Amino acid sequence: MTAELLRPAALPRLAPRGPLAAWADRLAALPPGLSASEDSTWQQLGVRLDPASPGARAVEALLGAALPTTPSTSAATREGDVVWLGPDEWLVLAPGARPVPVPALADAVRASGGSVVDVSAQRTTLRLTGPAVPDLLRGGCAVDLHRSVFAPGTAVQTSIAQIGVLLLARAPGGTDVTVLVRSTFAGALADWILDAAVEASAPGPLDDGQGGA
Amino acid sequence: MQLIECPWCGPREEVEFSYGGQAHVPYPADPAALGDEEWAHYVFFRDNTAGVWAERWMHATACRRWFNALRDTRTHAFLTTYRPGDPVPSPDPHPTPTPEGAANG
Amino acid sequence: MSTAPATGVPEHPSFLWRNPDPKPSYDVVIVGGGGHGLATAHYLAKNHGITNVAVLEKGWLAGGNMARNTTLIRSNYLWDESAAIYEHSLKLWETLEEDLDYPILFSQRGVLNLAHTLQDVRDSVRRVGANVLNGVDAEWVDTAGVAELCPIVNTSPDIRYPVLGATYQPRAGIAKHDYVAWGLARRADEAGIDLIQDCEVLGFTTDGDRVTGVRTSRGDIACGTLALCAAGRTSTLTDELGFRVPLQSHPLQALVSELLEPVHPTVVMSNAVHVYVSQAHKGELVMGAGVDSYNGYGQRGSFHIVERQMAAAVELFPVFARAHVLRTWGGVVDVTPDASPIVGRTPYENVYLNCGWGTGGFKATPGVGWCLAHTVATGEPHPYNAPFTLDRFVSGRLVDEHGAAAVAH
Amino acid sequence: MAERVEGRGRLDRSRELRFTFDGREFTGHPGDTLASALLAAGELTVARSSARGRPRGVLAAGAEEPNALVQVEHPFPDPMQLATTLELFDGLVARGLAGRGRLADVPDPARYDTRHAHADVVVVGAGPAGLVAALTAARAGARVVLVDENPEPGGSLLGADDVLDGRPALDWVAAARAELAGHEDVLQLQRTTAVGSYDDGLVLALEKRTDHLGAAAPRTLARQRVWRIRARHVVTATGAYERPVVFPDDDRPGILLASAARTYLHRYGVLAGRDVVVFTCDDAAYAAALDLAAAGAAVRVLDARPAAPAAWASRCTAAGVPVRAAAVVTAALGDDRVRGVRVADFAGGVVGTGGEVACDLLLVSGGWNPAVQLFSQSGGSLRYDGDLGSFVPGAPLRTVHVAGAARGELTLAQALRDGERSAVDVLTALGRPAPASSLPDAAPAPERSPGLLLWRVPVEGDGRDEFVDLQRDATVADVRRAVGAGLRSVEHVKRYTTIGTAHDQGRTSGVITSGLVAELLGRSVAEMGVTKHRPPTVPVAFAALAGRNRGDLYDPVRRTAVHAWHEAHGAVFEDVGTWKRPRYYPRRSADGSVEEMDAAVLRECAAVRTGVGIMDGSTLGGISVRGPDAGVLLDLLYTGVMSSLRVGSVRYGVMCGVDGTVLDDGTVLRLDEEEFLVSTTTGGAAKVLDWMEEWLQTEWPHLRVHLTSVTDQWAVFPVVGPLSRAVVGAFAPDVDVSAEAFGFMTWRATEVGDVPVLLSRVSFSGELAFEVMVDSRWAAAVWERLVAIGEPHRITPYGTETMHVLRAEKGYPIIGQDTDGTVTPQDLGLGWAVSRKKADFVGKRSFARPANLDPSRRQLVGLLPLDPDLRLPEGSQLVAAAELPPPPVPMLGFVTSSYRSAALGRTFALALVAGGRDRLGEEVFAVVDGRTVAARITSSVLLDPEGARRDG
Repeated sequence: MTAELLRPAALPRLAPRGPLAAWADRLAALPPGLSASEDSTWQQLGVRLDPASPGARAVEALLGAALPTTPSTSAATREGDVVWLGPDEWLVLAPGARPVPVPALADAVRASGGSVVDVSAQRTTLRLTGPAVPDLLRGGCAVDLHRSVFAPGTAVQTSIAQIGVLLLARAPGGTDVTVLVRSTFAGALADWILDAAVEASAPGPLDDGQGGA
Repeated sequence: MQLIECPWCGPREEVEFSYGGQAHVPYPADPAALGDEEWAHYVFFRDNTAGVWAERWMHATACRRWFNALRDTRTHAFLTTYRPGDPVPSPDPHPTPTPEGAANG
Repeated sequence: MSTAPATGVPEHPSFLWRNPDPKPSYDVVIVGGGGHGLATAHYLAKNHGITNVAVLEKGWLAGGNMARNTTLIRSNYLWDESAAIYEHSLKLWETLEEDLDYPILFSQRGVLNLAHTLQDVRDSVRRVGANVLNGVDAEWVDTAGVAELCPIVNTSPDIRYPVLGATYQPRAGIAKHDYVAWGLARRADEAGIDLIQDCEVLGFTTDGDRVTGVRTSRGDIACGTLALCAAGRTSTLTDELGFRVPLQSHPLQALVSELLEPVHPTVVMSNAVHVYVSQAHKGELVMGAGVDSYNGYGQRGSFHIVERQMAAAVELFPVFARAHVLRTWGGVVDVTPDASPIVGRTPYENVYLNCGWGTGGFKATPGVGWCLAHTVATGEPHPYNAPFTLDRFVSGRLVDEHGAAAVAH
Repeated sequence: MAERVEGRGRLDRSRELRFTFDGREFTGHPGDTLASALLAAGELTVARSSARGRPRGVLAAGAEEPNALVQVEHPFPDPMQLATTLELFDGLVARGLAGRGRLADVPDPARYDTRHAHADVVVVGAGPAGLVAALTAARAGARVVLVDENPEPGGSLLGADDVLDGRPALDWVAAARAELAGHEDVLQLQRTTAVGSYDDGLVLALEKRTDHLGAAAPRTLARQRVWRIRARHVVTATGAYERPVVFPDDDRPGILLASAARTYLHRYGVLAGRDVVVFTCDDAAYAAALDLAAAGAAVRVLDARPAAPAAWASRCTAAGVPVRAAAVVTAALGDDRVRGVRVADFAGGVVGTGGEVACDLLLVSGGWNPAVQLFSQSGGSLRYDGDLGSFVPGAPLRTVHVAGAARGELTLAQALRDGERSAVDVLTALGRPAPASSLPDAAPAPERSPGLLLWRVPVEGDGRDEFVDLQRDATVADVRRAVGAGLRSVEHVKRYTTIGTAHDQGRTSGVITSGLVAELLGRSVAEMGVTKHRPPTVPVAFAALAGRNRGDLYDPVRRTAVHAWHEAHGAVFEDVGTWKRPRYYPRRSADGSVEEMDAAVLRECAAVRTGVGIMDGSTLGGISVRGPDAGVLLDLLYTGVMSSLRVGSVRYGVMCGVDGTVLDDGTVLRLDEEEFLVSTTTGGAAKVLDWMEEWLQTEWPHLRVHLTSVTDQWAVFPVVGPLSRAVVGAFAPDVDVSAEAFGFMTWRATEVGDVPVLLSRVSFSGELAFEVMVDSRWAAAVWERLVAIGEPHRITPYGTETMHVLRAEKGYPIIGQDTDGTVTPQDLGLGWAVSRKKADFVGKRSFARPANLDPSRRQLVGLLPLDPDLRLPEGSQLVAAAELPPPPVPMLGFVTSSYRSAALGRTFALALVAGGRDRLGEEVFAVVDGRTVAARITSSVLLDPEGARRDG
């Protein structure tokens, strides 16, 4: 007879774990002027839809925000953000605790030939804040972070070193950026940030007039 | 290292793109009707223009859309980029001006 | 007379070639005065006694890929047809210095192709096995073997892609490209062959399925037989002649360091950590990697390719950290869908084609010169170049040297 | 004798820096270079020439220096530094180089990194022209990056005593620097050399951040930094290099360029000689003559031109400096250093008779070569300027501008005006109004009179001691010999003589060589041209270009959600693309011994075949294919029919390239009417998504279907083996996991706790198996629960090596191992997965080509060595006979996969063999270490061919 199986009820509740769990303490010990914290609880929905379709209007009503059509931009929704990813593609972000109702969204887009995919675990988010963030990012990302072109509402898909990322500007000049990165690359990005921070911890010998904050 | 004007995202570093070779070579309507030579010409033969030609690029690290470009392979300079399905623009002698907006469009 | 200009590099002879004006007609006209064109001319004279030949070069002799490659010579290719022609070439390399009576600094110091993944190891054992059965000297060496043959390679198990071993061809090595070119040119010129520079082919005159002559920037030249050896610019010529070839011309970059004391005893190549490097006779490190992805005739490439190559070089050779890049440049290599050349007939009865060598052109120089001379002289491809037909792309009988590079499971 | 003089130079004389050169102790001051400190100590000789071993001294004061190449030994071996640009620091140990540098044999501890920067305009060179250009642009509100190779701005002004607005020019420089520092959008970078100018305004510059601190450099700071400056316009204000004149023994230590001697005096407080002869063809040398005289040297000037320029001649008379026109130096005297010159009349190009003059310093000026490297690199064409005797920028480029001496505007006033003009051009192109002009007043300088074009002093002789490229020891004799050999192109002459191939890339020798060849061939210099300018402008360390892409950051390490568990349980990892995948889990016994791989794999295989195993399959690609035409798209790309797949079912599929070779394979789940979930191989994930997007966007945009990567959304854990049903049943109690209720190749969705889970009956081992799919944020928890539930059944984690064995026992091919880009589905025996009904799919037409129908194609078969204990090395070639004939030996195929099988109790292999399926039962011979080993060809399915184990 097979051995007595453990009753599932007797087992601990299944708890989620972010990809950067093993990096949390090291990221917490970054030098002054640079802090990084992971939040893998965001709901993330990949939406494909013709921006001119009736479905688009329905989605806007549901989200409480106009779908951004200017490339590399995002708009604030009632709960989170909606980010332009392509001419007929957006990423809807909402706090895990106050998610957008997926069935309602799916119905809104179906008639217009659109689609919704739950990709909440495909990427994790890493919020980078502090005066040293622009210099950190400029160490591996070609995006111009000058306040005139990188301010709240800017959402750029690019890469840091060889890691694909989506940057959401939370403050002008890049001192407060939410970085979305593929979950399986998150550790590599964290290692890259920890290595870059070795320099950020020492006072730079030269002033850096790159039009920061 | 060039700036390539993605028709959607605007000018971006060349490393963000992947190359697709000659443009406007449609998949044959009925491959089964082609002789081996015609089929080989679709599979293996492309132009290899030394000058301005139409070619395909994909913005791999951002909008991930395919688009076409007119480029002079002698100088590597882009003349213009255009969306798939759009007609081939006439080769504008004046290459794409250095972009007015910043690098992230 | 003054000793050689730099540290111990042999001196060039005091006479090389005549710079004649083009005659109105020749028995054989070779388009392209690079390594392959000059080798073909040399072997037409040496093996077949054919000397009423002109080599037409649009710029300065051997100024194209022959002046821009990383000078690697090996024959450890996978497929039987490739191994045959590259091994034939290597055997000719082994007697070329005597044949040309010219110091070409041919150095058989061995080539290591590093394996970094389990699939690399399988592909390597397969290639070594095929090489040995094709009579090519090749062996598989483990990580310790690599460290012994080339101590400066980082064989630590902790690097990003540890070295799991390598294929090794002891008879492979390097030679000095411009010495080889000038040696071939001098022999051809001596035999009465006209080397015509600043002579660009602008068009052709044809009669049915024969080409009767070439129109050039220095006048019209009639020809009995025509051989095309224009490498990256072949398509421009075949377009003029009205037939298509499956070539795409890409930039291929290379670079050299400053002169360094000898530190790198052999040639090392790696695909996964993409770079290949040797140290030339004078002491400079000579390095290259893959082609740029896009088509380009600008003889230059994108700098991110060089940067990626530098990261690979320092990863594999930590002692190169403070070597300096002295100069970077690019060539134009014509690549075929199966990364194998086309050497043989064309739709024209008296026109023969040699192209598609991609990154393998320099090492094939004497071998393809010998084969093309045979094909031109006899009208029949030699067994070595017979498989490399234009119509193999129709039948599907490719010689696919590309195929092996795949990531398993 | 060269010596330090009081009251001059921009040194901190209060501090002494000790250094060692060629084994001898010296001292210098902060602000010195190695060259200036050596000169100050009277040391003229810095190296032996590479080929002829002749003593060589400093010729110049900057990057154009051909001789003073040194090897740094401390703080860390650096094979090629220029003494003229190496900032002195305490504790430096260096030695003169005879051509070849020495690399360290220990890793370099320094850090290197990179920075991106963006600007409206990048100005290269903070001399007078560059500073004005930067100021003008900054005042108009433009974003400016100003890079300059020196420790402080000023450029040529640092080496002279010019006056601006009535005050020392360097006061104006300090004010300009302060003003620029006040602009938020201006980045000033000193000790930074622009090494490359590429397309669309990209300038690569190398910043030396801590070299000048020597061993005191903080370890945490990057020693060098590569700046990637993307600017809409580039202004190159890179000045010009003075060139010498060639004459016999022109390589003696104690021969300097006139401007260099002036720089050593004003910038480093060094008077390079007491008895000075100045031999010039150009006005600029007179300033050097007068300054050295004012510093106490006895100076005489020889001007090759018929008449000396009046204004300078009168100044010389007033300063007691004799000037002799129409005179040339026909030889330098002295072996170890210059001790005198032979002088002669020079009229109508003919050298007359002359005498000797003693001197301890000979200054030379043959004219100026504008620094056009960056302009030329950007694709700018060059034009020969007959007055200058050099090449200047030709037709202007739209976004790359040249200002000042780099364009042949040689006087200070011209440089200032030209700097402003270039900035106004940029601002106009940017549509910004230019600020009011506010140039400083340059003190009036004599009008420049035309220079004399003289490449070499036309003396008789074989030219063997007339040096053209000092670093390469290349002479006029070599140039003559090259032309005599038939060479007509300067590119040929460069390779024949090696002139211009050294670190200085022909800065002082390039134009002279073109001049000499032109004279020998009776052609114009314009016609000859110069050899191509290529990046980098100065040598750049490999490690600087590698930046921080080193070690684990060389290529990103990709980890599944369960990576930490695998590490904690001692997994040995394998690199698969950028992934780290557990290969096997060796057991560690109490005595600390670690299980060997073969033993671990046999154990893992046995556990799966007899009990239950669990693997992390999360690295497989996942693509959501959604929309009304999803089935149509899949039918066009897969060889089999996918549109007929029922919701709730799973189907295996193969994808081919247009040429009919296998691209990838995997399973497809139909989630609902308009949604499929496609899985790919680990290596194929990105490739397949790109492949599908390419066809959808460029060939079939009309299809209503969308593709989304979900590779990282889902974790996938195969739970495999006869006891897998018990474990999965307990894990997901709401699902009836019986064979009848949950059939093979179907899936069920459920929830465990409140976590959605998807189970599918997919087997890659032939055993009863369930793939557990869950949101990757719950992956670690689910894995731990499955392991906990499976613990009573001794559930065993297994890695890729065991997975390979299990699938090979069933004859399932692995794309990328059993295929090599030339293999078709039919070759693999997957003809059953190729639809005959479909009109077309990608690759189908290629199946009908002659080569595809050739019966001798290599086909996947099983292979059993006659010695059941011998494992054939993967990759072994297969031949027909035991006796190997001499090469070339025809080969029948090769071993693709080879393992020891617990289930079969023996070794076995898979192989691609010519006409293999028609040879079942035949013997074939594997070549192992040069000898043949017999093996029997079998069907590729060696275990449970009837598939009895699949339903458990």
